[in-house]
Amino acid sequence: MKTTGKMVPMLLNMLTKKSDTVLYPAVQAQVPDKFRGALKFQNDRCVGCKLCMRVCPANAITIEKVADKQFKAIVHLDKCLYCGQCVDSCNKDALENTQNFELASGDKSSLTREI
Amino acid sequence: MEANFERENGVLARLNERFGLDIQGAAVKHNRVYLSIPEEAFMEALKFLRNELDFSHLCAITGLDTGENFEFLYHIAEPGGIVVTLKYKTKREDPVVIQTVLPVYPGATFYERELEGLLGVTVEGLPEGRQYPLPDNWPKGQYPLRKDWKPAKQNIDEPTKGV
Amino acid sequence: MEKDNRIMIPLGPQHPALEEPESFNLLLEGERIAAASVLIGYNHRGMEKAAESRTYVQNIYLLERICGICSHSHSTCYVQTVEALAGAEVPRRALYLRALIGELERIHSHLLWLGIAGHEIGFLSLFMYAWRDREIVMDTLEMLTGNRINYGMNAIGGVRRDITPEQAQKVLEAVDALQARTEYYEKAVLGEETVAQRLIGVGKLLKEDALRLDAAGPVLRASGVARDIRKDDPNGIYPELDFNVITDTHADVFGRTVVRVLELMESYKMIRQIIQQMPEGPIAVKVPARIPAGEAFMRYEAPRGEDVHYTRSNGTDKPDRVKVRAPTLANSAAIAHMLEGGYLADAPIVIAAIDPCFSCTDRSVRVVDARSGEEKLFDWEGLRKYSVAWYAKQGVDLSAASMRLRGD
Amino acid sequence: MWLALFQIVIFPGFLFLGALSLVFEYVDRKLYARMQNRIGPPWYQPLADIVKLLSKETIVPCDADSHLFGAIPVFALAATCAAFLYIPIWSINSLMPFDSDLIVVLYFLTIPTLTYFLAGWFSSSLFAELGAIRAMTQLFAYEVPLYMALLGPALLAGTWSISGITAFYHQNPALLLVNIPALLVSIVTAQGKLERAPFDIPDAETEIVGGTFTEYSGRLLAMFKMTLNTELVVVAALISAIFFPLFIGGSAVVGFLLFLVKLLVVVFLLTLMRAALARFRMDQMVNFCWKVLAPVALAQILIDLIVKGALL
Repeated sequence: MKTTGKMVPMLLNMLTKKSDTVLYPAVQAQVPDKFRGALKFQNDRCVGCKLCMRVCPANAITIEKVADKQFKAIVHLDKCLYCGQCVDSCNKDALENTQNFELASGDKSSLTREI
Repeated sequence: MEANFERENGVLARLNERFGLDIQGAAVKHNRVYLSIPEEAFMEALKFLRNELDFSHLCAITGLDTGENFEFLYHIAEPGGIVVTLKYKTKREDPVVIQTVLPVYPGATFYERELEGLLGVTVEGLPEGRQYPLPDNWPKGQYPLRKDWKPAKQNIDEPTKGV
Repeated sequence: MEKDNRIMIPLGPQHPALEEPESFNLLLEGERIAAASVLIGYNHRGMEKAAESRTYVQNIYLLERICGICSHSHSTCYVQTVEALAGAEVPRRALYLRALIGELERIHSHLLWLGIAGHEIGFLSLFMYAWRDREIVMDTLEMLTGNRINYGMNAIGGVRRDITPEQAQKVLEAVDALQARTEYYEKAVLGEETVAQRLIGVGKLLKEDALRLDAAGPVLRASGVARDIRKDDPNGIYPELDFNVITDTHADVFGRTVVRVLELMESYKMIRQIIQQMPEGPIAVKVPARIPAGEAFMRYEAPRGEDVHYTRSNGTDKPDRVKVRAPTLANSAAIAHMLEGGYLADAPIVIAAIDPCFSCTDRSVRVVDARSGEEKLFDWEGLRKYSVAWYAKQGVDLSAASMRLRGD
Repeated sequence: MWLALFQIVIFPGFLFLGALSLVFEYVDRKLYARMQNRIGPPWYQPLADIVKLLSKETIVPCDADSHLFGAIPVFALAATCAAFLYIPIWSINSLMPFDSDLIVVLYFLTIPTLTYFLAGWFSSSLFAELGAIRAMTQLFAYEVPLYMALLGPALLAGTWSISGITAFYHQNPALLLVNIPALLVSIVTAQGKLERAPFDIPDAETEIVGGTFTEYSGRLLAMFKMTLNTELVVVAALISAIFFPLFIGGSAVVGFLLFLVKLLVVVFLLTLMRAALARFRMDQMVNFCWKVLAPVALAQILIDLIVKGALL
């Protein structure tokens, strides 16, 4: 049976309920533990195999040798897809995803970072 | 579990019976038949599958460049789940002209327009229309899906110039 | 007035109603649409070409980004072709997980559509409620996969993440909450008179036409054709699940809404079965980077309809050709048919009802002289005169006012 | 002279009405948001919106007549402000009552809709013109039922003065019950007058973008926004003056608070309607107004005449 105003009881009921939205960014947004956010690099674990560079679908990560058995990782956050394939591929667990997702920047050059 | 693909082979057998095609080269998988046939026989075989074996749904048309040939694959399905991929090759020499399948499958307009746009073949019988899917200002004679076409190197760190 | 009564109005490629640029040329006869043509291709990103220069693994993430809503559909369909080529035996637990994400994605997509439909017909409360509830399923997907949209769940030979019993429990809780909400929509939205008035009889697509034009997904099923890849040509574990293919005989926008709402219910049912029946075991097998030469064609029932991937390999670690046909393309041919004979005012909801991604009304008005086919620009004065004449036919006489106001 | 100026500019004229309209815009938006399970805007949002618009550049389309384009919003705002002067606030009498002011108020309230039409028509933009034509068509649909719905109570009271109607029902509150159908019709048509969902056809953004106001920007748009807000308050005040003239005549403070409560009730009903219904199509709207609302309003007039006959 079709009538007009079927949603009225729900609309009135909602007036008594707490709202479902939050005042982001005043209220911090929560992400789950295994969220795929910005990459974190532990240079003491890296052996410089560069597998992460090869699997990256977006050429977003570069591993550079700084000294003997010393490597640094440069990530282009503007290219990164946050797929986490580099994290999965790394045999030494030198890379991991963090819960950091607030990465917007007004300056494009600041998105290329050494991590 | 090794299935004998009765239904799939049945389709091939019917095609063989009707057109005397060489079905030795056909690949048969679960619910899938991949069959390469000569260009001359293609349209009749397609009509036969459409009208007599109830392959009423055209899933897609794939066009590909094998270097010396263009190959066209018509993926057609019947309600029971079997998908026949009917393929034929034509010599890759400009201009390549193929026949439209619109009389058989009226929903094929965009699939054929895509062949025209990306592979640079001429589909005879396709009504006039805007090219798809490349933009209107795309340079003439550039067909991205040809193997000898290479995208221009572009540094994505530099902002592209506005029109 | 009678002799030159047909004008061509382009709708798009930019329009506030939809998200992606598409353009529709509508040939109007009075307020009725006499003919419509669909102009698409504004979003071509060259992915099929790009896929040829990437490895099979990289392509998962590339092809996942074909669509922001059916990301899992595209990646699943693609990895199925690659697994068929490699002859990989995917573990059953992985197949269950794929189906779980696939059904959650369907819920996400259908709720999103329900909200958009509410927006198109000016029913913002429905929009807000549906999108609020969509957050539940997106949070669930985020918890399971680590991302809200591009889940990155598929790997060649399995899936990348396992599910813990606590997570499974949370999924069931989310499904219970969503089911209660969906039951409410079934009652309150489909039973709302003002909604029904805007949807019933709009965008008719009869069964024969739907089949003839190769429509797909909910559009086809709303025309009374029980066709669903999950039943007809199933992959993975769909044969082991007990579900119904929802059809409707309205064959209009209302029917498409009914199909989507009821499909939500089926998806809840399937998710419960998946969680209950999920076997223990590994979630992936290793597949070598080089895939043997061959070809594979796979179909997948994406939320918007049949998604098709064809992969040809040449024995290297990169595919020779990846062909993708997304469901919206299959339905594009049907849009023109659905618009024809309808009212201009209903065009946005008809287009939205196939669940495409499209955008807004153009500023310029191109006019095609129906007899000569010659295109000319229709100036404002002409359009104004046309609209006055049209409204005069509706019983509102504006011509005198317009003359006076314009001083002519 | 100075008193009149004070009344027009400050209280209850432009400034007071402006402030009140911002308050009720906030109430409307907050209620709408809460009904949709959202937080909604903070209390200063309507003011912030106006201030923002005032600080923006005003762009006049090349093809538009710049004088007329700029003058139209002023007319719209002036007309609604003028209408408010004749509506009683805390006492039985309005500030400037005279015979037949109900007719004058209704005409003042028609002016904004006409200005929307003119604004769209002179914007020389497709969307604006479509919006203008839709606004005009809609005007023809809701105006007659609205007038008839207000005519009934006036007939029963035997006066065309709002103050007179208020006074009459203040003495005979039981007779208010007779006017319930007219109340419903006037609330529905008021929604059409205010161009709010489900009658927001002239500015349905999914169909015709910004509708009538597509080409308006900056302070001219701010004026239109204020017109819409003040119109909400004026229409709600008119409805409460005619249909709920209860408990008035006490002290000014109590009367004023009661006035606010009555406005809240009307605005609440309007908001609820906005949240609960899908937008009508133009033909559905016209059909609904002429085939449902107009007969109900006509029946109300008959009922009022019969009741009046019985009372005599």
